[in-house]
Amino acid sequence: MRSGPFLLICLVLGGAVYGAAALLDNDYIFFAGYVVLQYVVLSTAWNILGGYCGYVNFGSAAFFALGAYSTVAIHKFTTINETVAVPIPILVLMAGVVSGVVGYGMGYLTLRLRGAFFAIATLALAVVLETLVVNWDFVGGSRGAYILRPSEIAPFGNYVRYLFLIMVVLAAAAVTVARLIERSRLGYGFATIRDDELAAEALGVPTLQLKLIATTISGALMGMAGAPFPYYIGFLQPSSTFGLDYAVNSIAMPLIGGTTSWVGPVIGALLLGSLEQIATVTISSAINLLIVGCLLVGFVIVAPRGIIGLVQTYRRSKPEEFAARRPIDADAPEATP
Amino acid sequence: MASSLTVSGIHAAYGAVRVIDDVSVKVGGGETVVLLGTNGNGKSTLMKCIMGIVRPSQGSIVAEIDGIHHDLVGRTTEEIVDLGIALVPEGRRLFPRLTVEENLLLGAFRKAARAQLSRNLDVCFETFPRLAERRGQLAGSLSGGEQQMVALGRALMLAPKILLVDEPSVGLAPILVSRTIEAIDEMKKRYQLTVLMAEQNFTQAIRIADRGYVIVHGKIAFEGRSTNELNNNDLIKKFYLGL
Amino acid sequence: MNGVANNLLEIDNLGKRFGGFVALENISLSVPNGERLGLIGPNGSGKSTLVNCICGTLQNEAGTVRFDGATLDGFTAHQRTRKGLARSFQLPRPFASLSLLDNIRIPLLYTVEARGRRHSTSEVEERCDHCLREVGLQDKARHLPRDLTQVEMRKLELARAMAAEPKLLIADESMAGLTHSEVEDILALLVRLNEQGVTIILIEHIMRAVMSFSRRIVVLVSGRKIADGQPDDVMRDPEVERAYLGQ
Amino acid sequence: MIFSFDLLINAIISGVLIGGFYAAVTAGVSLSFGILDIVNIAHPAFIILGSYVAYIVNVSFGFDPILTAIVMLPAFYILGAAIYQVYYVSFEKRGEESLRGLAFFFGLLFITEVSLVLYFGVDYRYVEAPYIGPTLHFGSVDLPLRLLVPCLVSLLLIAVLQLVLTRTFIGRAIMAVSQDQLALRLMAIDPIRIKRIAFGISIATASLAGAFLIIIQPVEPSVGREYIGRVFAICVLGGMGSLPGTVIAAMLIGIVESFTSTFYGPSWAPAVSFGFLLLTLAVRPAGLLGR
Repeated sequence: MRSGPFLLICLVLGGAVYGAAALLDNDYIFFAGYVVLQYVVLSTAWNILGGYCGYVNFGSAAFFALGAYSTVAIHKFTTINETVAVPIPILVLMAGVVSGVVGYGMGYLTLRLRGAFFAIATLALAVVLETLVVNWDFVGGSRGAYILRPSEIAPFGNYVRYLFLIMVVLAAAAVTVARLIERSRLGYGFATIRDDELAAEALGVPTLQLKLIATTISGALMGMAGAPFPYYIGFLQPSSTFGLDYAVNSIAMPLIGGTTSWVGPVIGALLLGSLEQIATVTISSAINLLIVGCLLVGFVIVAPRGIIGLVQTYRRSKPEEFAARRPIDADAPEATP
Repeated sequence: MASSLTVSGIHAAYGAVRVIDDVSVKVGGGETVVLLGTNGNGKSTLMKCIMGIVRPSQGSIVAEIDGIHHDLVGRTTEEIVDLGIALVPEGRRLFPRLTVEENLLLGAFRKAARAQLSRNLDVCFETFPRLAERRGQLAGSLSGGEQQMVALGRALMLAPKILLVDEPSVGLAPILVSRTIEAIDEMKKRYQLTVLMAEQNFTQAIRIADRGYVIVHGKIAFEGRSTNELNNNDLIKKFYLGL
Repeated sequence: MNGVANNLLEIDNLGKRFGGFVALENISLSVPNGERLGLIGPNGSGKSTLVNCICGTLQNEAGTVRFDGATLDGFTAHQRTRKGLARSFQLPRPFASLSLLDNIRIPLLYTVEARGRRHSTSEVEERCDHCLREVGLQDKARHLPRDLTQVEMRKLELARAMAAEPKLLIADESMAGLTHSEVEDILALLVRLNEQGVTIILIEHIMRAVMSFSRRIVVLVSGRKIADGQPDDVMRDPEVERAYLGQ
Repeated sequence: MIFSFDLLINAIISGVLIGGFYAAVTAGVSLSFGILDIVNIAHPAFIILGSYVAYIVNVSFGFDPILTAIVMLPAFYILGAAIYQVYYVSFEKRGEESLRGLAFFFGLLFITEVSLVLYFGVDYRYVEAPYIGPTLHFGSVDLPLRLLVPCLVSLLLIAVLQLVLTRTFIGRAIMAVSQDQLALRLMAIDPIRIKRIAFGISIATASLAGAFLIIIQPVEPSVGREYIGRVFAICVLGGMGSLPGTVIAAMLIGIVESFTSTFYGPSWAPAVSFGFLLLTLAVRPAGLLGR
């Protein structure tokens, strides 16, 4: 399927959820759905760098917060200067530019780092950004910032419904981008970086450039996910916006879903995100992270290729297909290299 | 009491690449036996089979140490080394970020070796005075020849009964090759070792050998029961130079 | 500067050290267009290091490498590949998560297309299929590399390097452990490529293969070039004999 | 802000004292990450666990936190050895330590932290000991015992570790294990056993570091997070796995942080170590004091 129709289907699906929730007239669905969709964007974005290229980013929260704070900054600016408020879709794009640039910068700083060093550098970057925000009084510093959100907006009625729709569009766009990358030249290039950078270079793949592209796209999408957040939450504080909850969720969701394809992060985010929303209501919000932590550890140990991997293994183990996939060299002698 | 090693009819392969095909080699007590042949012919793999690093698909490997027979196939590398069989691996494989002395001391990890640690360390520095000068230097910063000395010294610290040496000449200038070969002989005589050495440098290897085998494409192509037999053999040139 | 114009590869006084270990010293070598060069030497003599310096995987400290009339100093590995240098790795390094077809697709997408030639999707598939067919792996196009035997991995390695449509192909020990007829197959493939105008450097331990393939042989010993010339002459050179048999 | 000599001296002194404590916090990571190549980003969480153990014993029985930590060393050692065994079987053996191994420790970090939150809540906890409170005065120089005692015990701990690493057979094997496992096996040493021991020791240090932490400041479960970056910054700066390097880097970071909070305000302090780390990684990944 080409990307156009695919995007359309995603939007229609989101629209259907919107319609159903509107029919039930239950605003909680919009509240909870917003968060789940936000995780779809975050985990899809993380997966572009982490799953496709094999570079672990612990700093998702920082990019998310960057988007949120760019909104706060612009909001403050327009309030002080009494200019017209910038509509949220524009804010989302601006946040995308800001965090894309920071993503590029991060990629540039860490070009030569691999594996654990890269991961640790992203963690360090997150704290540096947090410190900057904490000390930036214009956006509220450590005390936080209030964003007054209109309670209604035409023609959607409740403002949360509007935010939900924005997140639907954003999630559909993010998944479409991820899917497009996966099937393009870029996706093949990313896969070679994950598998063997040395061999990739020897075959003409400009690995450093591709890494920069990945950090930029991934960072931009995370920032865009954060842009509407101040309007959703109403009060933004550095300690919670930069919280490691976002980091662990955006890692756990793709790993639980499966990292090699766009489907994995979506499944992971929908499942885990919904589970967390339910747990928040029924048990407590503190238990959330415990669930995420346990699921993450459990999955990486037991099902290293996530839910997708489990499904594939199950399909492959059907008898007739198994017969077709018998070892190719049945007569090869046993040996440990 | 001298120790011996008997390899009978082993086969080994990496996946579908057959590297060793029905090879039998015997090293009697106190002998120095060389495995000759150019690279990629299976000499290293045979060494790895003996050390339990590669598991042969067929055949047996038996070591007789102090009158006791040990079947080596199926044992871990650590167990085999602990029996008193040491390998100086190809490429030396030192710990580059440890000092020369730390590398040597690691050789004496096993209990039997710790008892003789100080004597063996003295012998080591006596055999390779250069190492005494450089004992505090990082092994990775040494020249190729010095690294080979550390590798031999480290094996010596294991207090082995049987010494395997894999391609000691690799990457060394000719004069160092000859010195290394002499050092192996000196070690052997001093400790009454049984030595099996894989080496492609025919002329140098033959200087200290009692007997030898030529391995071509994973098979024993020629067995020389004495150095004379090896020396006076036209096949060697053909195997080596493809002429 | 005589004959420079005809030389595809020109190495001048190249040197490389690792810590205290001198891996290559003053290597000079010219390879004219269309050559079939065998590069031999005992283990650890620096052959792979030389390949890595030519291809940009390692940076040489001394000397220069010129390829196709331009110096390669400062160019990254992928830039050199795009200029027409390709190599196979001694230990096969397939992209484990990609099918064989996709493994071949990489050099097409990133090297051949970077030279300005665009392919349609079906052309790409066709080229990939052709390359796999050349090494007899067409039936496993949709398999992952982990389904291959070591021999097949070596073939994949070669096919992938060929797919980059190089001017110079460096085959680094692609025949170790292969049977007699498999060696013949690969040699025939290399000869065929050479007849199509690709210059080839063959690094190999199997003397029979080197002798039958090469028109010229270069011998490295402990990081130095000790001989360079006609195969028969080189192998009769007393210095080469000493290097192999010892002195 | 008036720049006075007293302020400067006291900033340096408290930086050195805090640095000594940082060295203990980092020692475990220098072992696991620096020497074994195991990226245990959950280490700070185990330190917090150490703090809480010291806290419980202190409030229940009034025991000294440092003595408690020493008594608890074997328990932490066993915990570490067990974690390594899981890590080895699940990741190292399968060759998947990079991405999934990282995620594993990230998960452990959260499980530990959230379990503590669920059990103890998010209130700050503190311990009591005779040396928390008094301060030695030498002229205008202040030496709070609350900082001095952890610093001295920490330096002692590092000295003991260094002796173990360089003077014992096991220690040398630990230093060698990440460099060449096959070579180690050729010395009749089982690399997995060595790693298990080393990782056990690494987690055991968290027991002591945790006691130091709760002596120096009140602790709540998420305090560990600010140490993740600091600890890795010091480890990388110190040259990955060199204990003397760790001490020097820890003191350096301690002094710079102390300067930053004295002259710019405490809210800028966290950026210092991370800024250092980012720069080091970008410019000289081998660290300042690489061996």
